[in-house]
Amino acid sequence: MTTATADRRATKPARKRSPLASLGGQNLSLIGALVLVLGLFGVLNDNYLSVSNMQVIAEAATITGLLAVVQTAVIICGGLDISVGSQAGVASVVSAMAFTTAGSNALAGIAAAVGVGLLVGILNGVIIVYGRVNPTIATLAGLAAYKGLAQLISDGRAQGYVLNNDIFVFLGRGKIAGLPVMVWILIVVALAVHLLLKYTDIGRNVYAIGGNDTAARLAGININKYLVAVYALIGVVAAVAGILLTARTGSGQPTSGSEGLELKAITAAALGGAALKGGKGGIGGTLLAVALLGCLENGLTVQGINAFWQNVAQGALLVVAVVIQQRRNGERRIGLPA
Amino acid sequence: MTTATADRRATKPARKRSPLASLGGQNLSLIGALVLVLGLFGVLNDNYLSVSNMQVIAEAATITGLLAVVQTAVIICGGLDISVGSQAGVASVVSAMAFTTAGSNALAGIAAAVGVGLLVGILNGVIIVYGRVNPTIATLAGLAAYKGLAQLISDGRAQGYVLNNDIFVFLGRGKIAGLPVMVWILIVVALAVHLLLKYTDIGRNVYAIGGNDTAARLAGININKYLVAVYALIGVVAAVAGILLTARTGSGQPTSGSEGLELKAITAAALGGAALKGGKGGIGGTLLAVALLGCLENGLTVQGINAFWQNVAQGALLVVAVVIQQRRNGERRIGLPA
Amino acid sequence: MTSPGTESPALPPPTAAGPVIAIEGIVKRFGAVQALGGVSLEFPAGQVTALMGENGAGKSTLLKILTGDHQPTEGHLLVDGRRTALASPAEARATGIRIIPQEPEIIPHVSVAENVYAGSLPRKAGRRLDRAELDRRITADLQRLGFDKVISPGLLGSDLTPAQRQIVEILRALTGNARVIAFDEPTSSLSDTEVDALFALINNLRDQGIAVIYVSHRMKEIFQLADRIAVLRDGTLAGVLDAASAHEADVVRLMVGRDLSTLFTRQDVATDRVVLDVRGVTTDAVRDIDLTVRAGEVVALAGLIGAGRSELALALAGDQPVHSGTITLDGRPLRTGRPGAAIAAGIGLAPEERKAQALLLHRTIRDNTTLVVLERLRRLRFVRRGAEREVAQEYTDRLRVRTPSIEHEVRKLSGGNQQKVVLARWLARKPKLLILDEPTRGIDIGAKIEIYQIIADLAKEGVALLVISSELPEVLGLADRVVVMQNGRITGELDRAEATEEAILHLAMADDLSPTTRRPTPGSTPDPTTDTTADTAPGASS
Amino acid sequence: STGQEPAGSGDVAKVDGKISMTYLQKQGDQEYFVGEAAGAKAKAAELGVDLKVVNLGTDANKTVSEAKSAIAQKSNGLIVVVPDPAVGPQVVQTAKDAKVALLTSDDQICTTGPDPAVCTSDTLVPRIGFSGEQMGGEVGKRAAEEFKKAGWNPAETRTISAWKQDVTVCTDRVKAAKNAFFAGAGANVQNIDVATDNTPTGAQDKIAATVTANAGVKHWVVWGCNDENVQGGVTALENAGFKADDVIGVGLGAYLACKNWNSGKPSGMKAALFINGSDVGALAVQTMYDKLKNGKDFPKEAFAPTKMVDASNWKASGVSCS
Ligand SMILES: Nc1ncnc2c1ncn2[C@@H]1O[C@H](COP(=O)(O)OP(=O)(O)OP(=O)(O)O)[C@@H](O)[C@H]1O
Ligand SMILES: Nc1ncnc2c1ncn2[C@@H]1O[C@H](COP(=O)(O)OP(=O)(O)OP(=O)(O)O)[C@@H](O)[C@H]1O
Ligand SMILES: [Mg+2]
Ligand SMILES: [Mg+2]
Repeated sequence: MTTATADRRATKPARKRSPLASLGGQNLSLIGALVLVLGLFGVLNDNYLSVSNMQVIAEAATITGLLAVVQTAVIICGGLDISVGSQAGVASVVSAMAFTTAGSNALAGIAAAVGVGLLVGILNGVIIVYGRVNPTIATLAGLAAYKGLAQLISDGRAQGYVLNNDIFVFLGRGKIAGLPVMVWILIVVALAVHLLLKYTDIGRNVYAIGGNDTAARLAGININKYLVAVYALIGVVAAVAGILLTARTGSGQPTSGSEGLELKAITAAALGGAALKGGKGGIGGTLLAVALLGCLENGLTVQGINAFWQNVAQGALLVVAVVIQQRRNGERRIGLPA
Repeated sequence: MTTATADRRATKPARKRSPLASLGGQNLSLIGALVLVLGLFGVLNDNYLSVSNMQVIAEAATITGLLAVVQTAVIICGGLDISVGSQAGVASVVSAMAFTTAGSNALAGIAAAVGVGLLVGILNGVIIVYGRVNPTIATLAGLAAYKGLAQLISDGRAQGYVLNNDIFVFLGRGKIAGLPVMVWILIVVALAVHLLLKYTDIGRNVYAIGGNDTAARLAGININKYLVAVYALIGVVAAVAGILLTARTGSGQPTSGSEGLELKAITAAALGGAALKGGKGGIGGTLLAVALLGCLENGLTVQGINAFWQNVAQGALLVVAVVIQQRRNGERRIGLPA
Repeated sequence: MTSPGTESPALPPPTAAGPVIAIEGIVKRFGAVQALGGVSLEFPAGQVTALMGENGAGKSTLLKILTGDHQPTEGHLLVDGRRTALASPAEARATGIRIIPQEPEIIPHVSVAENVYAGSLPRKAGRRLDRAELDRRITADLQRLGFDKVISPGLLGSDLTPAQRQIVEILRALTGNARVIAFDEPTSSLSDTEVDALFALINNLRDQGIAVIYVSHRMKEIFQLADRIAVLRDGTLAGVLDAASAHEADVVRLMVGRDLSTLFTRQDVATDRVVLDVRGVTTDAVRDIDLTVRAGEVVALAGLIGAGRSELALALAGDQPVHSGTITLDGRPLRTGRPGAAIAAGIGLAPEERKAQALLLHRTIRDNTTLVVLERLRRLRFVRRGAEREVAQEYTDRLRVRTPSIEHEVRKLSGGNQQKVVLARWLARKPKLLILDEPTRGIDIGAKIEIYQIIADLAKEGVALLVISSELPEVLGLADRVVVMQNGRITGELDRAEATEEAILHLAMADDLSPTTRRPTPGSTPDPTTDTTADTAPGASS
Repeated sequence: STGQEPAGSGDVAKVDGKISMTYLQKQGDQEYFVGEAAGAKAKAAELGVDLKVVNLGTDANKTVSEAKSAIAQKSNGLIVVVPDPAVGPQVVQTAKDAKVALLTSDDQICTTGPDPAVCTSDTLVPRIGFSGEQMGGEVGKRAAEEFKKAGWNPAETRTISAWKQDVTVCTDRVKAAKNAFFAGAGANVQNIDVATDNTPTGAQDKIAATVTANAGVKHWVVWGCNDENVQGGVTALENAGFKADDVIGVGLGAYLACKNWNSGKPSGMKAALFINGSDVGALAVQTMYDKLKNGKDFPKEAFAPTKMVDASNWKASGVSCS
């Protein structure tokens, strides 16, 4: 008894989505803002849009970018990691010290840093999942504890000197096809995480966990394993960030260069569309946000705006960007926005 | 909302509650931890438990305490304010400058600071509610913008000198009934907010908004008004904190002494049992957490522990406190803890 | 008799039967989706107007417009004959319009009393909360409305069962000066006892001159309660019938545009191969459960609310720790306590609370449908997009989910269509044992038949089916065997021939233990004044 | 590229057109550096030079980014105050590659390694400023003089060294102060290290705790990395009931110390080393200008004057109190 009305009710086949729409409203607003910033500072300053300045911006944004990418992943599954900056500090110190101890062996330094990063990440995950500590509190604690750890290991001073080593120099200053090596690393990591999140079942499960953890559990997803794995990933990527920090500054830095990165990473992820409640967000948006913030900061500096005004301008622009974005969504103005 | 039903299945409803239990498991663990810290350092150092040291602890914790109290309120209604530290900085500078400009008139200084605090708080609320900017992003933006504002107003310098004025000296150093005036101010503010939250319909509506904003809206609660009011309250109390900062240091400090307070305030609120998802928390727990963190920090300093170990110890103890707390709850170990 | 739900202020006296509220030419669009396409309808005082229609026909949307929650794209509202714009639920409330929404909205960490009176809490001078009055009011209201045995005022919102949440919503609607009360599928999670209480209440409201709007997919209820039946179809008004003279078939024809044949088309296809074998299973909520389900067999779990059926289902699906006993699936012992293991072994559970337990509201229909079959759709862990779309499209069509496309976000679907997405997910998985917990909750009559047909088809394919349902006709129509639970235990088993409504109810209330007696009593529950925060309230040790 | 290309000769050509310079400063929101920036800007305006001032905070990584950014902006000369000397070689390399003139102010950096203290003098980058060691030394010396003048019993006295322990230049200053004090005091006074965050309230809380932990002590000598530390310490001691006569605070910077003296009341803040940031800023810009415009070589090191000031002479010495 199939019915005459069946076709009325049946769904239309998935419509073709215009390339623009598939970018997402969030991303469109960010691209708009980016074009605006580039245009504005490009007009104000001849050198702003030069290749060399774009390289400078990209390089400066790399470390934040790496942390923002993994921050996005953990936010999507409903968590948060406030300790990313401190983790990078630990890795920076460890990489330089292991390098020195191993008789200027760069690979030893890198391996040690990544290993420690992995351990720290797993520790975070285990504390959260099995210790039942809220992610915000656990990683707030990590923020202090890992910073202290980095300081203890290094006695609070910059450690070692790596710029006599080819590998570190290559990481810090080398270029491939005109693009700094650091930027390539960001591209590779971001692409890998993007593919993981968007095109594999692992990524889909991550979204499911963040969207509704009860539903995810009942769908047979081993939530605990996923969460620990995501924090472990953060640990490893934060270690990479720490190694790049060492390569850039020439020595292992316990706090300098890594302090405060957590807020930048969270800002970028949130501006890029990741909802702090979990289940929403994407690497594309986050990278756009990183680019926007990087171009803005560079532009303000290039224009010689004083540091105080820069603070005000950054805050104000962040708000304006989101307001415009939300305006376009036409969301109802009631209660707390997501 | 989604979690509410899931919890029911995960945790058995608490049936019988002993009088002790009515204190709340959270608070009991905090009291336990507090007793432990006091006992430990009391044994290690004779002066630790002295009246004068307790006063020192209380005084040192006051400014954080004030911000933690209002942070708790905003967390209960599902928001967050990361800009509290910067707001206090603005108020500190404004109070000192208005004081000086008005010919050493303390009341003018205080009134100006409170007025500016109110405006800033309302601005935050309006941006969030009507600009539809997620509270985390909006106040992250505020963190930068208000810091820049404080620096601009003050040109980045400590402003004025207030310790030749009786009122400021009284605020910074005076005592009433053996207790520092600052601590009295904290007590009064905390008590007022506590009574507001627990014993008025306003407070109950705040819990309703944080617990389920759709339910609150359908019940006819004007959520927008409440949210703006809560942020305004934060602005005012942060201004009080800023004034006390001026009174303590003797001059208006744009950033020094207020930077980083946001994390401390959030840590205290979360440790005290406020759920970042909203709808849960209380001033009692927050104050206990403030006391715990204050006693710990003081104890570590009294024992002459170096700064690096202090960071590690603080992070580790924060985690241990929460782990123990959760152990007692016997929650199922699946997914992200609330 | 005093007015239900409130003591003061009293409800207005019955007015002359004229429309209290009416709508004219209401159009509502959500982006490209048109939910309502120009509906005009009036709701007279002292009458129950039933609103019927398929899933996604626009019933909830219409109610949300009446209560100020949504603004119409076109058209307007008339209250007492005057054009009125209701800008917010608060304004609608003040006008006397109330709704019991389809999905109860509960505030988790506050008491039932505060949940009910949120927004209009009793207070003393200086905005102080009047806790004594609050306690008195909730106790009185629960008693007067006959819900005092089902719900204890001291419970926290987060502790409530679906039925209790529904009751909280009902209580909310009855506070203050109500003139129009709309019920959006209030019985979908209630059992018969509560349904009876509710009907008495609605009849009472009608007698007092309140305009009642009643949305339901249960035909029986409609004819029991309604004075008029308004049928929506595709967002337009298909017709208004007089309930006294109309027949079920008329309504159905208006709803779906055709006649529907018999509801249940079961043939006996049960085999002897035991798929599920449960021996002496005890969990936190159920004790000594012995249960078998054979391939091709449909076993219904019946019982009153709180009997433990859902908890048993969750235990079978690996979500509840099993303390003792064994579960065997297809002859192989099942590793308990792990949903992943249960699914891998071939168990599928479509849980009862779709929003809390099943749906990813912000993800698409496609994502939601394929969540448990991704591992079959991947190559090198990359999900094959085309195959995925095919699967999602197939089940979306098969269940007739009303949506513009499978890339639509699930939260934008109507309640019944969301339920279909949950079912689609588990049908796509093709499990050996499919557990359906209240599968037709909130589903329209056409789709119900569709689902019954699917259940029959699955049985024919040799799937073992365990169906939990609180609708006795459904239990009787579907099941080869009915297993009745009460208080966490199995109290009896009836085969198809033995099963009657009386027999089932008899077993469900076997030792004359009312299901409510084991619910927490007021004295042993948390004090409502202390639970929302971890603080001590002075004098809270009662 | 591997990043290993033979570095440019580092020769800096004279500039004919408009000169543009960038002043990269650590902790640009701190009072001293605010003054330094103001001095530099005033001098740049006077010389008709285009000057940008960039705040690096405490971020070594940002130092590298901003140096590169400045070069991309075609700056002719860089003046840097590094957040951490370890980043020095990177900055040197960057400037050299781009053939841009590099001058440091305040803190020393080395071209070949992270630690200027162990570098030979020919590898040090030319510098304008104060020496941390020298500053600390003067503070310690003055503290010792005040201590002797007060005639306190060493057994009843403690010295407090307050600083943020992970800031290298702070550690250097404090170490020098300690050495100078013990050399000058001629007595064995016990020292207590207090870890602070370099803010007045942070120092006040930590020193208050330290004071209660050492109940028997009658007299206190306080120094630290900056005025904030000493100001916090003096306030804490005052709150703990110590009279101004029982406290010797020697500040470093004088911008907060002056506020005590301005009020005219007796204060534990006995003296402070006045370092005028704006002098350093102006001198650095002038030096860079001479190099770029006239090809005049940088001096190895040029010091701006410092002056120990106290309640009696601070106004005359040009301390401005906001
Ligand atoms: N917020 C929304 N955004 C987009 N579309 C929506 C939204 N709410 C409802 N719709 C659409 O409007 C139509 C009518 O939905 P409505 O919820 O009113 O149906 P209903 O008649 O109550 O169905 P059910 O019986 O399943 O509850 C559906 O097609 C639904 O998808
Ligand atoms: N009011 C209540 N408070 C706390 N727990 C309850 C309450 N009602 C039921 N429960 C618990 O829920 C379990 C049984 O409920 P469950 O929802 O499984 O029953 P059900 O037979 O599926 O009924 P329903 O038709 O409501 O789904 C029992 O463990 C019981 O302790
Ligand atoms: Mg509906
Ligand atoms: Mg059930």
